[in-house]
Amino acid sequence: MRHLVACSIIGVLACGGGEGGSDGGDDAATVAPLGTASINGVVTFDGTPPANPTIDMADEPECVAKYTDDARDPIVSVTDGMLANVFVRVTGGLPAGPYPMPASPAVIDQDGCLYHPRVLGVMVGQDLDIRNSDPLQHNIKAVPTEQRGFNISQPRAGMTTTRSFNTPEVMVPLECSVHGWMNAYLGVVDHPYFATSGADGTFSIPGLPAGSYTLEAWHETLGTRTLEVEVDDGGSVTVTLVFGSSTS
Amino acid sequence: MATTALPQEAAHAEAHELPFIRKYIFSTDHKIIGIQFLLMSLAFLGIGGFAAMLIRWQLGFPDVAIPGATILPETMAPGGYLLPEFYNSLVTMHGTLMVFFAVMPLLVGVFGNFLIPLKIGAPDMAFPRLNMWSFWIAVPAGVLMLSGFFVEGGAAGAGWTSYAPLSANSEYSGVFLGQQLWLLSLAVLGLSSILGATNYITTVVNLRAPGMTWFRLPLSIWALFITAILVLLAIPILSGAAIMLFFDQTIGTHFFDATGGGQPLLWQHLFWYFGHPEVYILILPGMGMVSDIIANGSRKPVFGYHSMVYALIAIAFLGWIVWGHHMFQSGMNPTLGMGFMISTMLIAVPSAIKTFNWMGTMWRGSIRFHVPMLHAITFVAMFVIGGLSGIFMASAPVDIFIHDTYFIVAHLHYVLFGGSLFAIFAAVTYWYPKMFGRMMDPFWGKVHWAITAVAFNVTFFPMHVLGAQGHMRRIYDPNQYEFLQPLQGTNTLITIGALVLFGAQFIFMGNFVISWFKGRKAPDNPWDDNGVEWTVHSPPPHLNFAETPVIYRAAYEYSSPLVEEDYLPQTRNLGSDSGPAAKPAAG
Amino acid sequence: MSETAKFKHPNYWAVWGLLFALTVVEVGVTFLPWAKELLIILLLGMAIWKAVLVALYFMHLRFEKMRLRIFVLAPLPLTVIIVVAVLTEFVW
Amino acid sequence: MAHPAVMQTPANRELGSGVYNEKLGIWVFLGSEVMFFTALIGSYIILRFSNPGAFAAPNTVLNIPVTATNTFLLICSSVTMVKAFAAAHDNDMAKMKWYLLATTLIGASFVGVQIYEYTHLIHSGFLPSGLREGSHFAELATAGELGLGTPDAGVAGIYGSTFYTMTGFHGFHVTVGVICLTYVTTKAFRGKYAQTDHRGIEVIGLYWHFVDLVWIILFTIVYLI
Amino acid sequence: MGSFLDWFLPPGASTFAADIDRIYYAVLIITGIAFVIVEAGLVWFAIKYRARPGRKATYTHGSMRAEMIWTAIPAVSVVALGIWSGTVWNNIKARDSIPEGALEYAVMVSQFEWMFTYAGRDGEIGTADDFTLRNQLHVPVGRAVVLRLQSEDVIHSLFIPAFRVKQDIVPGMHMAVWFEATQTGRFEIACAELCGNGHTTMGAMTTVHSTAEFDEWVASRPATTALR
Repeated sequence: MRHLVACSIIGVLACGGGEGGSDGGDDAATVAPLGTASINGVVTFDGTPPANPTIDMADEPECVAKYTDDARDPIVSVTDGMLANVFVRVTGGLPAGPYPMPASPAVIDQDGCLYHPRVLGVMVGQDLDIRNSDPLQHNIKAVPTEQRGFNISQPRAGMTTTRSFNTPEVMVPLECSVHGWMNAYLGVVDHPYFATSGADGTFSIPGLPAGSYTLEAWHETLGTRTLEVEVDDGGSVTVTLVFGSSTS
Repeated sequence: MATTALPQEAAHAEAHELPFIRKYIFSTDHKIIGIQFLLMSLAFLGIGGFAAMLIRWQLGFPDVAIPGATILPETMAPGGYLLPEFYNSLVTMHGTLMVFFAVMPLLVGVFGNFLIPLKIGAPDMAFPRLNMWSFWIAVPAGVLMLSGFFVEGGAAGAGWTSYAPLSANSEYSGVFLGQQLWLLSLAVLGLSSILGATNYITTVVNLRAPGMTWFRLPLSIWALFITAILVLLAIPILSGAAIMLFFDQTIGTHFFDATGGGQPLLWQHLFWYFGHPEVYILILPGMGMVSDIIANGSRKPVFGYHSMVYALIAIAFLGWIVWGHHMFQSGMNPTLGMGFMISTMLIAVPSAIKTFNWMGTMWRGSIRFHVPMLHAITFVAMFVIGGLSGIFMASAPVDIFIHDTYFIVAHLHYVLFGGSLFAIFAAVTYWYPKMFGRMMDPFWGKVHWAITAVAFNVTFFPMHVLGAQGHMRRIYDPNQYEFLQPLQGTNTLITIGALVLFGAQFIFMGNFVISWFKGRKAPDNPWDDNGVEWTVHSPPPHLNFAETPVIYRAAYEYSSPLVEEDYLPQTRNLGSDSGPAAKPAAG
Repeated sequence: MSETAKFKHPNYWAVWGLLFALTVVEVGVTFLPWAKELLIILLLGMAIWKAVLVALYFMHLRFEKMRLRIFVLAPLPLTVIIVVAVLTEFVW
Repeated sequence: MAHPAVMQTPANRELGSGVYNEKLGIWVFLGSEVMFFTALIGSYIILRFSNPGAFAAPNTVLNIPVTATNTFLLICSSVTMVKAFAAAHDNDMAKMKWYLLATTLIGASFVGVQIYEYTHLIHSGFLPSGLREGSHFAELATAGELGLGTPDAGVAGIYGSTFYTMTGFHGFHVTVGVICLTYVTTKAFRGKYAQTDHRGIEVIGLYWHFVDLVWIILFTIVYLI
Repeated sequence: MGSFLDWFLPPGASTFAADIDRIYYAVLIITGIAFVIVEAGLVWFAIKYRARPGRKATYTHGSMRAEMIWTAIPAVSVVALGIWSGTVWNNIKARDSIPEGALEYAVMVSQFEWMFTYAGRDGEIGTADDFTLRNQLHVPVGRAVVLRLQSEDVIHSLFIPAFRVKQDIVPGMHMAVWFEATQTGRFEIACAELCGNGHTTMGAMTTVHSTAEFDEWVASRPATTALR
């Protein structure tokens, strides 16, 4: 609202871009799920994962305190063959929208001077809650290419700031200018059919109508994978995505 | 040869039957325009002061939510705690509003408009319609500036100096529209100031009454004239720089962007080449008006009138060759720094002359402590502190330590608040009767003066100490630094002082408003002053003078042995006076 | 009575002819294979010459009172100060 | 012009400067214009010294013949302007009108030519932000034919920035001048000026000659050097 | 909590401190005297010459001699001050003031971090054994060190209060600042130029080691490039 007021004041100046807010989201939220099919999957890593670099956190004792040994940057996080932080989304075969809006806002937390989760999907217009669990100032900087980013700071522990995006973009990098190593990636999609592989490598995309779909999986260093999936109502298929140091 | 140089304004003829809107809103009468500027800039003074209160609260009570600030949106102060980005915007807007929308219009816009024609015996400005425009251009400039607070990304946050590239690239600051509005606003305001300055200069040069030779001009007019020249020549530099920065942000030029072949330092050079004359724009009119008031209060001619004039000119000239002293640590060529250091040091000389001449004016006077005089004396006392603290940073090696610390903040507030603002209080209370035809209440005037003077020093004197301890300016949370943590107590004290100072101004505002309607009717010459403006009714009629006054003597003939009473108006013809000097000294 | 000062008008067409000629020469020299420095000096010289012609005759500064001339020329030193000062950053 | 209501000044009030208000005013205003162009042109000189490689050789990007024509136009408009003033001065009102009209038209055509120049330059890839990727000029630059320090289009950014800002603001001043001239000309054709009072013509003339003067400088340092 | 009238500078820990502080205190004394004269004079005049019945102010336009005096004295003192300051300024900031054989550091600054690159064992910048630390500067005592400063984004300013060192860091320019620590210990680094939302968080720490301790510390470092 304040934004609109300002626009009328400024007149000539373009007020486009930015606002984001929750527009577009509101009507979508009322839409019922399109279907009952679901795609479940697991992401595996073959070969020996590259070592993640250590972080020079010495100047932030509050964060160092949260780690037992050297903090490492979880770029490729593999636990017994399972690869986390892979962003999977449906890129083809979906019926036209509108699509239901995820009930709860997406949440990203800053804890121990790292983003949790590191990779996160957000639907266009869905609220993104950015939380600061560290007793120090973080500065959150989204640098998208398709839309106007934001550059905000959270000086206190426990602060939560809500932002949202108005244009699909995979991926939107998130940086902390205070802690140069802090990186996260937001997959902004115009439908709710996306997921991120957890520590155990699994992911699940529910609520799909019957049909055949194209899945695309993205990893920040290991590239992307695509595959075709077919599901029918009420059914669910299980897929396996393989990333690896050898293959690419 | 020309015999009529008066405003050719049909409006003037039937002024008395003008509709309200032409008489008070789109008026071409310099007195009305002066009052319009007064009301506008007092409003901005309030807003700027409020911004300062928020800043001080954050520094004084970092762990206490600002009472009532929870009404601010989460992009400014979630839970009543300022966000760093909003803090930066506040710092920026406080500086900008105070410099460009409060002090500058108060001195130049208000008193330039109100005093110049009255004191030189002219019926109005040389270009009354232009004069009206210069006000009605300044208003949208103010609206543009404030609208920055309401746009996404917030108001400009790169400091009132807007150093590129922080100000040039929204990716660095998170501020985009706000920064552009800031620049547009300054460009528009610049046009307004230039129109005003053109008007003042033409008026002073061309419209002086017969006998009003250059060295019979009151120092206030001298100061306003020299200030107008500074405005005329300095503001366009800012406009040009602002436009370049605006293009950097909007159409992708690279003036101040190193990656595109530009020069970030170029912005600083342009800004301060404007900025240092600007500093004098903000103090010279105060010096001039205080000279008038001190002479009146002491019932004595100004001590060393001519050297006062030459000092004004010297300061104005030096103002053009010292801008580099703002950039000693900026990476500017150090050899250049040497030159700037010497020229900067020299400014101390004319300043000292003025200070001692003010004291000389009081010396063996018969001092009347009316409210304007109290403010004027405080002006001298505070300006001295500001001037002396300036010598510290003029010395480049010392500046290495105190540059960008609170020492600078203390210095500039002693000059801008202790100096300019006390001069403004003095001038407003002094010419209020002439503006509104009523006296301001002297009792509440003195109360306001006393509280302001004390609270001001409680607020700003300790800042020298903060600076001496290395407390950086413009930081959101000094406690991030171990070496600043012991200073929290001082910061809290400063904040308390600032709150009292802010509160005290409501006394002034109340006095101002109430006296406007209820104040005692003012006589034509309440202060027994010699100036031409006091020979006409308060408030003066349209076109000021029934017939053109003729000037017989210098401006400050107080306690002259020639007459019984202790003042001798410039227009009073003693039998002994030779007839009117036919023409004023050449411009 | 006339507002504008009385003076004998110079031959404006002659001034115009000179300006025109200088422009032609300016454009001409840029095609000469001379040293860049020499060209720059020549060009600046001619540009200033033309500017002075315009100021003196078209703006008839030549016929104005001295006090107005001084007043008008006052800002020029300021234009030099800033440029020269900042140039020292790069020239040495 | 002079209103009876304000003629009550005694004859002994004389103008401090010896010239009437409007004339003094425009000279004062031109003083500020000088400083404004100092900011723009000064920045250009400074940036050019600090980054010589970023500026293309004469006649490679900018089209000198076209702009030389433009210079010629502006000089002509200047002389017709001053002739109009002289005519008014010598009470030859008919001549004055036609000279004014000529000045206005030539001034307008200057703006026209500049618009043509801009569209042409932008079309072939010369932008305020630098050379457009893959454009005609960008290719020339990489071919090293623009005399740039490095055959790198990006570096040419500052060149476009200064060029468009300086010439653009000069063009803006010309446009304003043309608008004022149109007003003055119509006034002239409605017979509002007389030998006794033609301040308007002298004032707009001074502004117009100043704009011409600025262009003389710009043409040399931007196009020829 | 420092007293409100504590005008003394914090203890200095570099070779610059002595020179700079000397000027500072000199100025403090000069201005202090002027301050007392003016303020006391104002009060005294205000009381002594207050309006009283039957007393008329003295009619005078000034005194050339008096004005000469209070023109000359400030002029002489500030010019002297200027010349003195000039010599000190040149020793600290002149481009040729950096001593031979100063220990080199490469400092890359960005919003809102200081990345200090050390020369490593071979004392040469740009070799394989360089290593980079975030927000931590370790220097040997009693040896001139020179920081080669560069900024990635906006203007920052390197401020080490205890060393009396301050230098803006302008993107696109190569700045150099040098100093010689005179005592071991830890001294804070601050950013003194408003550089964005995180300006206030942009602190760092200097640790001054004894020479032996420093060499040992350097030798113990693996050649790494800290992650940013």
